Amino acid sequence: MEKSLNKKDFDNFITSLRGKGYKTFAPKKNNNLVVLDEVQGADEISLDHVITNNSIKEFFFPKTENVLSYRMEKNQVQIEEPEGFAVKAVIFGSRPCDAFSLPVMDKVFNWDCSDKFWVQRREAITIVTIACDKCDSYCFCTSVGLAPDAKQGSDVLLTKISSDNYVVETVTEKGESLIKEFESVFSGPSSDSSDRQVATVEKKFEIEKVKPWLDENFVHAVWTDFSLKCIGCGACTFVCPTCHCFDIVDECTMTKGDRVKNWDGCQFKMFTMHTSGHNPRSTQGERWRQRIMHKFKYYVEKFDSILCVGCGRCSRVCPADMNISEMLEIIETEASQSENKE
Amino acid sequence: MDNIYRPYLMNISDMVEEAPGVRTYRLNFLNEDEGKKFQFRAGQFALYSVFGYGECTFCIASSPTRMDYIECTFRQAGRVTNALRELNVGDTLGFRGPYGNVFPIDEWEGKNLVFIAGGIALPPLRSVIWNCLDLRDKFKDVTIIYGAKTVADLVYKHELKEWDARDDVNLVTTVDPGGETPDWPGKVGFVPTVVEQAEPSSNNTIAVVCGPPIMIKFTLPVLEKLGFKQDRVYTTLENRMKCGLGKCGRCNIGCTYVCKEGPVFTAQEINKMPDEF
Amino acid sequence: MSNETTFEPRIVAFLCNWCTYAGADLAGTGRKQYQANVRIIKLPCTGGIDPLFLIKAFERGADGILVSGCHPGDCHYNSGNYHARRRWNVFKPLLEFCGINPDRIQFSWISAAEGGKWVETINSVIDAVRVLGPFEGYQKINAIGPEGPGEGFAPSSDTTGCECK
Amino acid sequence: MIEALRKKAEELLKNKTVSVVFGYGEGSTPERTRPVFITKPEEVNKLTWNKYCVYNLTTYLKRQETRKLGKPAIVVKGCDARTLIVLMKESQIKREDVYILGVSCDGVGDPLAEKCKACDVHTPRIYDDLIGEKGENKELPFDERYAELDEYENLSEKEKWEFWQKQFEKCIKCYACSNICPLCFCDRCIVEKNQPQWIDPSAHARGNLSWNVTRAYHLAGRCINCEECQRVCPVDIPLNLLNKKLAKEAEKNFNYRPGYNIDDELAMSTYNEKDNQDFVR
Repeated sequence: MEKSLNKKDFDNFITSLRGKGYKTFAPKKNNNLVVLDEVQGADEISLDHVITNNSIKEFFFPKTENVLSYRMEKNQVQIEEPEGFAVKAVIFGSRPCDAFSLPVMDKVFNWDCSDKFWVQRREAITIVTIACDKCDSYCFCTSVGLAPDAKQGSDVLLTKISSDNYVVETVTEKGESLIKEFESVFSGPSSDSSDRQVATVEKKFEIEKVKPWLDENFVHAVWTDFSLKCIGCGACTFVCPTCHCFDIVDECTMTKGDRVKNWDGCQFKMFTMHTSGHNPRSTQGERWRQRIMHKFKYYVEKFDSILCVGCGRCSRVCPADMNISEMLEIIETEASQSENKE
Repeated sequence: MDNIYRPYLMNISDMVEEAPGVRTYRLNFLNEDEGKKFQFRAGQFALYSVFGYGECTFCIASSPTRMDYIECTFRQAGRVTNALRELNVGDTLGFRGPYGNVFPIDEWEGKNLVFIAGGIALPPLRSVIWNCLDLRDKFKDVTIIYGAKTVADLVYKHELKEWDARDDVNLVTTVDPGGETPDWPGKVGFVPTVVEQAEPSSNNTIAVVCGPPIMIKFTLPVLEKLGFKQDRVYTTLENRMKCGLGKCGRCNIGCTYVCKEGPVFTAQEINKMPDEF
Repeated sequence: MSNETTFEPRIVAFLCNWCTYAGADLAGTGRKQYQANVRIIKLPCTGGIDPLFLIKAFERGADGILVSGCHPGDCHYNSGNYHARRRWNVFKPLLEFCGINPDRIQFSWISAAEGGKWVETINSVIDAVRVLGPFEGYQKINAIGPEGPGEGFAPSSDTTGCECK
Repeated sequence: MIEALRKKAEELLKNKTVSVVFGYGEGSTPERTRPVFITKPEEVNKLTWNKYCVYNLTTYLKRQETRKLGKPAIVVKGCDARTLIVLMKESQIKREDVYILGVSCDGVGDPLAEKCKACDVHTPRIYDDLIGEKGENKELPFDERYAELDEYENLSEKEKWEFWQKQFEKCIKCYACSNICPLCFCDRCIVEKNQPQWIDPSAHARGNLSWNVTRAYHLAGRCINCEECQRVCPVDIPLNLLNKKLAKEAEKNFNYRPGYNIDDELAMSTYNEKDNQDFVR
């Protein structure tokens, strides 16, 4: 049965969750940022932002995590498995684009063999999404086949129907059992449930045209031209909810150590550099091409999903204002032009 | 659920200094049960770790026909290989693998084999060479063409002697001009040239090439001239890798993940790849 | 036993080879006693001490650091200590700005003839850090590896002391 | 001013004085601009100038991709011009290899960037051409220029530690701060060197403290406080406070402002026998 949740019951929901041992994460103001972070009560939750500055991925694939710990003594090594990384939690108020990134990333983290750090956190965390009631010029979810109220990836979806009331839709069994567990917090169906307040996100390009063009244009001047202003940092990849590349390093003292999995990014020149100094992607143009190709061609061919959810974070944070949807618009234009030539 | 990043612990039971900066370790599983269950095939690679320093990637250099141990040969180059070189017999290292695809040896039965390697690229071929030699009667002629910069840089010197002494192996060794010693019995010249001179027949023959990019670049046209079809020429690639499992996202050449779809490719497959290696 | 009575600070001293190290050596040959809380790292010149060394010392559990070299004008390499002094002039305030107590990172000029000054200085650094207590701020972020024993850094009978005792 | 800028750029490209103009162009929103690289005279209309031109374009002098474009003319504000002076003093560029298009600037950013509040180089102190009115630069008093720091310097030791731990905790090690910095020009950054690994590459509290302190320290006596590191930080760490603190100490102790007087010796590659040593025992 359809339910609704009043804003004044948010606090009750959060407190009840915490009472049952769930950790609760929600968008929270932190100076100039709004970040998904742990909250104790609803008073800490921000609701008037477009999108959080951090993406949801860090709850499943943190910026740094130990995959092993070990002791070393003379020539002996003793390995210890990290424990307690998957904690029962609810992420409340994430955006549909962020939620959708999870099933997309499931594919790579389960490809052939499963990364337990990702998988066990996925099992432990329930996602309660709030559909976007506003957007900004960086948003382009509708261009990559999503919507500001898309359900995929969420366990529960809340959509605003009046200034303080949200209609509640359960998307997965996990979501349903969560709602059941905390049934008392929710109200019955709301009379105004048809009046959903959902943002209108402008469609910026035809995604269907992108891949065919990428198939043909591994070598093209646009890669270098567009990336001239790129400074080669990792901001875009680190804020991206679907960028999953990582590095594995050891950190140690004389007797103990950790093997650590850290975020890494394809825009760094060191990312692919061989020990010999040879670098398969030695220029920024090649690295930028890799980012676009990976998202809109390679991942599609491998996993039948676009590795982009249109959140626009990379464009927002880019130090040099490189805008990914603009890049895709350029590709679309190029594609149309070459069609016309034929 | 298993931790895919957890390595087996291996004991270094033996080591050989192959060439300046190049060393071979023989490894045994510390946990015998793990060793019994472990299987791999020629062409596969693994991640070797020195605890405290990290992991690095190279091929398994021993043959799957000799499963009592695993051998790896590496050249000291970066942080991990430098640390690896500091180890000694009796020390423990980590081993994660096997990963990647294999040389389709079964398909090669009844054919002639030509192995062409340059410098430190013999170790990846050593696994498949011994694999084939251990099943010697399944193949026809076996030719090994191996070159290095100098005589000192030739790896597996004792095995080169062994191969040279065998009647059923045709071994051609060469060193780059200037790298020869007064008593050097082999050829002097770059690998592509030596291949051209050796003129292995392409008739019913499989060629396996491995070496630095520049060597491969000049050897492939020679093989083509000798009449080798692209799908009869195999090579094994190498890229920077961190996971070996198709997740860390750096070893791809275009759409192809070297760690999963490779490292073994035919020349035909390589020619289809974008120019990104 | 309470922590206050058991806390023994761990001090890392970065000494230049030509002056302070020789001074500390002189204190030793003169059989002058000083507290055993210090680990000495000998370097050619204070001019070659990168502030990264000091950060690394804190990362590996130092509670306090002393950097010491030749008096101005006495540098074996003419000007190494002058350059070092410039760096300290900005680096020390930077650490203080980040909330590191100035007593945890100290500097001195001690010549090869000043065995007495070495004893006096190192004792007073150790005493000052003992008063400050363990560097808890850094200890919170230092953890590497599994919990439990590991570091062989704390002063213990088999790793300290001079063999000629 | 925009017209004058475009005209000058067109002229420089036409008479082949330069092969490229590094300037500001329209950004993806009206509140943003972006770097543009004009190589053809007919493209000069892409150049713009407004209060959103916060970037310090001199950073593109270090990038191999933009260096390949040939001799540049570079649009610089007064603050950015100071970077050029430092780069010249540090032998990274030669004066004759760059054509300096100075713009007089009343401050950028909306709200006004912190760096502009205590600016005393509204007119660049070095240029080949000046676009806009030549104003008189009156050096502001020391205290006024570093007033931003007072609030933080007055915190207690514990408060300082906690403040910075909270800030550094956010760091994701994207290295936008060092990549955007025109003066972070090392081919291989210390954090990318791993033999030995001085700075832990992980973005945990330990690695973040080492990284952020080292990044700032490497700019001691060099940073001209263009605030680019702080602007680009995706997690909003007030990095420039660290840089500014170092600049303050360098000026206090060595009477040196980076990139201010072209004849001054670089603070960290020289010394004075009478340097402060109050703190040395």
